[in-house]
Amino acid sequence: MAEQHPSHESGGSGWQPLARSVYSLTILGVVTVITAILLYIFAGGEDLIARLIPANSSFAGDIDFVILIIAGLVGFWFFASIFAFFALLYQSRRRPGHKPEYLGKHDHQLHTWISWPHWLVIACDLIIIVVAVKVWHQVKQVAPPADTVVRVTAQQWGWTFRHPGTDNKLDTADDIVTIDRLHVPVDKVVHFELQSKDVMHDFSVPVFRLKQDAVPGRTINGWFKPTKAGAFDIQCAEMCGIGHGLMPARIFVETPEQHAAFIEDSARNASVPGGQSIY
Amino acid sequence: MLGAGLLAAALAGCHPDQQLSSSSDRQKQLYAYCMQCHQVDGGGSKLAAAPNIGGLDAAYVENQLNKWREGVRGAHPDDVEGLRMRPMVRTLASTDDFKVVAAYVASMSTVYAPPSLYGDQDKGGKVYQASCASCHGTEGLGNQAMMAPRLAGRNDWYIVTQLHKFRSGVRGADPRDAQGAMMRPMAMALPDEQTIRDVAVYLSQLKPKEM
Amino acid sequence: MSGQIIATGRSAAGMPTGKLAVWMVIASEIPIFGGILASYLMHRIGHPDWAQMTAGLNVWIGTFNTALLVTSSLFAMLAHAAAERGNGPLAAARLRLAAYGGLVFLCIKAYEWYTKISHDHVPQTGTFYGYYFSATGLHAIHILAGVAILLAIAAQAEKGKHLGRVELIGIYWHFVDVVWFFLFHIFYIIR
Amino acid sequence: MASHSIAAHGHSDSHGHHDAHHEEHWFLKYCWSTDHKMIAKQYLITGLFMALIGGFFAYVFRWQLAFPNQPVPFFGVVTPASYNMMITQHGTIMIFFVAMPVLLAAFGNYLIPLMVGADDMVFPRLNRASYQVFLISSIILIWSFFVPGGGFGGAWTAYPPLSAGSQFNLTPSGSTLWVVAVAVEFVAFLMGGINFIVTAMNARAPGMKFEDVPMAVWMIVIASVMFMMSVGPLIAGSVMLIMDQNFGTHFFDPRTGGDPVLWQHLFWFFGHPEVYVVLLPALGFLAEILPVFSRKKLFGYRTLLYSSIGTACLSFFVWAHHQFISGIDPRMANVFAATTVLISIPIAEIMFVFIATLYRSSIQFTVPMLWALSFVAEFLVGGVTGIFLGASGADIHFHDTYFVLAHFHYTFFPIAIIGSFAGLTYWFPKMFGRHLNEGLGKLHFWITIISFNFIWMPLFFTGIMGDHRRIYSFTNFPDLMTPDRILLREISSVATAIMGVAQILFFANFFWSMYKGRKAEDNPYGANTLEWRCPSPPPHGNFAVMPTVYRGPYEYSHPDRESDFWPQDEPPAGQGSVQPEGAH
Amino acid sequence: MSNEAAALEERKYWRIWAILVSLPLMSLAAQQTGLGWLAITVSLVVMLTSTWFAVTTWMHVHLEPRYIPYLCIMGLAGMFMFFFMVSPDVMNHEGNNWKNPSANAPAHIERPVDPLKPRGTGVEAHH
Repeated sequence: MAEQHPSHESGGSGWQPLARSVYSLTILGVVTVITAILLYIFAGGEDLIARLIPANSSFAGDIDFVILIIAGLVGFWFFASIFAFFALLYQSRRRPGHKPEYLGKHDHQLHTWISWPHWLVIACDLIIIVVAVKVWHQVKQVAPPADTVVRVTAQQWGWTFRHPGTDNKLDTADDIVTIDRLHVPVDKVVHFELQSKDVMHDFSVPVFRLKQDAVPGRTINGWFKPTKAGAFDIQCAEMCGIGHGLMPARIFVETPEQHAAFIEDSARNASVPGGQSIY
Repeated sequence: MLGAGLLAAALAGCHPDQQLSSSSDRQKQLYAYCMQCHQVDGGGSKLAAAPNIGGLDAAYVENQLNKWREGVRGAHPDDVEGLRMRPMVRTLASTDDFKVVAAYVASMSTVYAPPSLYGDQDKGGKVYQASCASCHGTEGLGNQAMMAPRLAGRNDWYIVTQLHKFRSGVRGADPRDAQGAMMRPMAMALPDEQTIRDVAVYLSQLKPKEM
Repeated sequence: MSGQIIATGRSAAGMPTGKLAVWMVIASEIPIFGGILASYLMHRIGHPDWAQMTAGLNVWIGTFNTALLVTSSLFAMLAHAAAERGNGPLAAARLRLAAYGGLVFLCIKAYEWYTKISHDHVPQTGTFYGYYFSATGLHAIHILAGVAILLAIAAQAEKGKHLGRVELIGIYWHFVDVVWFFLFHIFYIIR
Repeated sequence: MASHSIAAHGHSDSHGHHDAHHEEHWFLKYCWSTDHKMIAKQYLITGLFMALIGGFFAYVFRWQLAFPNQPVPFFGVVTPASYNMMITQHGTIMIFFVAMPVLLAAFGNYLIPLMVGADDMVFPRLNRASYQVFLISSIILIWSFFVPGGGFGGAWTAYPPLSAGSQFNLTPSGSTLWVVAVAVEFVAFLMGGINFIVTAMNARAPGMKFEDVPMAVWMIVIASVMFMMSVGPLIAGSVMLIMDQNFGTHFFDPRTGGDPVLWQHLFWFFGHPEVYVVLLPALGFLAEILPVFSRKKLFGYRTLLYSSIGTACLSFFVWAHHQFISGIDPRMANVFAATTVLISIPIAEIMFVFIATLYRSSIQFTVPMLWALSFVAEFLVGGVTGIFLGASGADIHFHDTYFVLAHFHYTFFPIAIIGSFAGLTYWFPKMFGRHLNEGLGKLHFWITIISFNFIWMPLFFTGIMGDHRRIYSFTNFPDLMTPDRILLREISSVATAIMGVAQILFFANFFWSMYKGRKAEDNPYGANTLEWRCPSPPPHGNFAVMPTVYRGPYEYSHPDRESDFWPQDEPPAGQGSVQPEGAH
Repeated sequence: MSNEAAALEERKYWRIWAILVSLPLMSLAAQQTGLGWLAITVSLVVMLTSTWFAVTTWMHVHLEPRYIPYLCIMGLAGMFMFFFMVSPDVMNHEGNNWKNPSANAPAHIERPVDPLKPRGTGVEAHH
């Protein structure tokens, strides 16, 4: 494109039109792409993430939404910069008859290049902060009233789950203690008390978008509400020693009938912690 | 010079050929998973709460590994050491690997450790011959038929913790654990803490004659 | 060879190179002591029950140590004044006095530690003592280094060499002094 | 060490035209020298050697992840313990023993005196001491791999109680040696950093105003100040951790009133500024390389300077975004999310400045320029993915997944590897007096960049699909053994091996050119900054005549001149050269 | 400089010394009164004033270029920020959805008993 402009002219005057051409083209292309993405997101596009990993808890969709909003906004800036970058690489490659520009005193004219993207970045940042904090608040800071409570105790290198028995209260005689197997009813709000016996662990259920470190000496409360029945992985997500990669557990999200069956047949042989192999 | 040392270390553990020819290589390769805690010579490490396993008979080792795999042992919330062993068993892919490792462990000689507890060996010896020797043998060499392990030379702290676990049902309470069901009443028969320590210290220093 | 380095002689930032370096050292020491003191204060405010242990510290010894350090700093200051007049031997004598002040401080500190340890008030038996010993120990290490440098510079000043360095070690010595003000008040006075 | 005799050869011909300097014993010349250029080469060679170790570890555990429980070629079977040890030491080595020494120490040592027109660091002996302390620390680290129990395996963040209790980490001496090595290394870089700051502030050539200082020097100085301001708490913290490990104190032991979360704060209060400590020097190299090869004045010197300082300050307020779900109070997370997302503003401005510098320039795609341009492109990916992790809501899912790893490798690879390669290929003629081979360099560049993207682009997706980091083998997680995940992991691991092999090209090029490369003239690129105004390689004392500075460093293709560059120390027309200070 | 000027200067240093010695005595006295709030307020005031005196009159910070005090103040400010941003987690023992009962563990920790001694002894070992 630079050929249209006599290469000897220097200063801000001659190259503003070129600036407009490069940037308007870039912005135009990118805006269309991004608006397409945003439209898709707002049209129930949680699928984008859910296609990679199922979203099986009540707040999984919200977290996916945050991710996608951020993807749209930073994607805009990413593509804009990358397009501008490669456009400039092409437009100003070294070739005969092309002399580089000297801009000594004209910087102030060009600072619009820096300043208005800079205000747009601030605007995007504010949107991101608001959305992220909103979801964070509803996932980590407040919790809907509990239908049932479980106590999750991590230790090197296994998980102990204390389910409330038939009375749906913890620390009573009919509690059900299992190793590496967590049974919860579907579509119920489950509160958990997270503890650790020795070092830091992390209770993470990727399909729930749930993650919380277990800090020894502390009791950390959290909640989740599974929306699909099935068996899913529980991973430890905080380095906890040589067994860190080998402490898998399974969470069994059960229909009410299955859950009732689980409760009563573990009530039958209560003495067994039921630490069968997890497969 | 550092480079040379590191290269040497890298080449030391180097197996260019994927499938290992001789079974002793296979044994060493699989035992590498146990070495972090049970040490190269099977001497164990009190720090890791890992007992000395060198010289245990193969059948017993394989049996225990299978119990861990099926959650018969080391699946109790209060079994801290057992829960640390539980994932380590998962590093062995199959039950055939259990056989290989068990054979290697059995081929090692027992590493004796000095007493780590205060215990009266003579008292301990009397109690042992009276109430344990019937299964574990007067020499403490164990009894293959009853899956009674060799106790001579086991770490005293390990024996103490295991006896406590048997007594409290942390170990051996699982209905699928036949040997545990036999062992638990025996462990409960021991009167008090000091007696347990006496027996443990006696066994940890017991050297069978035919050795 | 560093003697003929032209760079060392320059002062484009408006102050002698050595002095600038000393100030940089001080600026990098502030976060070290600040970090350990901030960590201690968090625990102390969160644990009112530590009062019984802070009461165990001998505030009289602490006050005496403070006065001692101040005096030793004064001599460093006087040494600087003497060095400015170009009076090397006097500066050296005063620097040595300052160094002896630091040594006596260390002896008293050692006695204090001895009494603590003999009562089994050791880091293993309480987080408070952990903080007490590590903070005062960190400070004692700085005193020790300061004493060594003081004596070395005194030896040079004796021969009238490097009189400028008298001021530099003075600045460092005052800084150690100021750190002790904070340690003294936070550990001994505020119970 | 062997490495130093290697470093020396390219240097040896400098003694030809340097009369006042007689031939010393090789030890004095290569291991005991106070010459800032030799010390820089020592740092460089040590850093490259450590990079080899770290890279070998990376290859081994990537292979284990893709093909679990099989013996890794050239290593053998990977046990959980050795896996943890390798990921931990990979992180430690690559950040503390590669990025810091190469970017900050080596180039800081080499460039600052040359660029500000001084003949050496202001404290040459302190400089030598700082390298030797660093060497000791790296020897301690390597030694810790071979002690009984093996090297420390508690992740490079070393969260207690795992790192504090040897009954938990099972590496009684390895963990202590790790902390000692890192702490000693901090002391070394404090000494070096103070030296950098004082040199750059005080030893500037006459006439060099603040706005005439090349950006590389600015960035290294800002980085050193940040390091100085942030490392203190961690030095105190590592003393506390060493006491916890060996003397039975309870600073971080929850069972006796200590608090493990305190260590996280002490660590990350340093750990996050540390990212920018290594980032800024690399940005400085870009600010040198881009104008030279686009023959264009740097766009907005002040903008770049102020946004870097803004980044530096802001980076002190964001550390807890590493701990969003690590047990800190959720209310605090909101504060840190806001500050974290805001840091994108100065970084975005820096990127705009670099991109705008290319506008209507005349770009010459030499190897250093290729590295510099690839830095911009790759770092953009790393930057924008960082927003996901800074936004607390999204971080609930991403924390400690491979998404995080991919993100910070997309930042740290440009910083530590691309930045080092850019600086190395750019200043190689000055350092060793010979040119690198362009063809080999371009081949190496393309293989490295393409394989790098093949390593980490797939791991963004495995991260979103729930692969967590530091997992020794995914075989125990049924959900994670789906074919697509396995395929992505294998792509990444194979690319890792390819990239490792490609580095042979670089080392061959490096050492071959050191002896046999084309001789380099004093100013091969037509650059303005002062280091190109002395012979290559520079002799002891650098400048035959100490320079005087008349203008800024980026006066390229000035309309009033026929030559397209205007050296900083060239007197303006009509005015003769003033009598240089201290000519010897 | 002339001798009397020097003597004057040294007398000034002695005066500052007197102040700096008396200030800690004040905080000592305040503490001996046994009033907690008094001790805290007085000692805070004394801490800052004595620091101010030492830094200005002995370290002559006001004679240095301005960036020196700024640098030190930046370091201090950083530490204050560290304190105020970390104390919600470490100083408090409970917060939003978490509590830290272990923080109230006994302040004085008993030494472990030596296992090689007969049981029951060893606790008396260090009394």
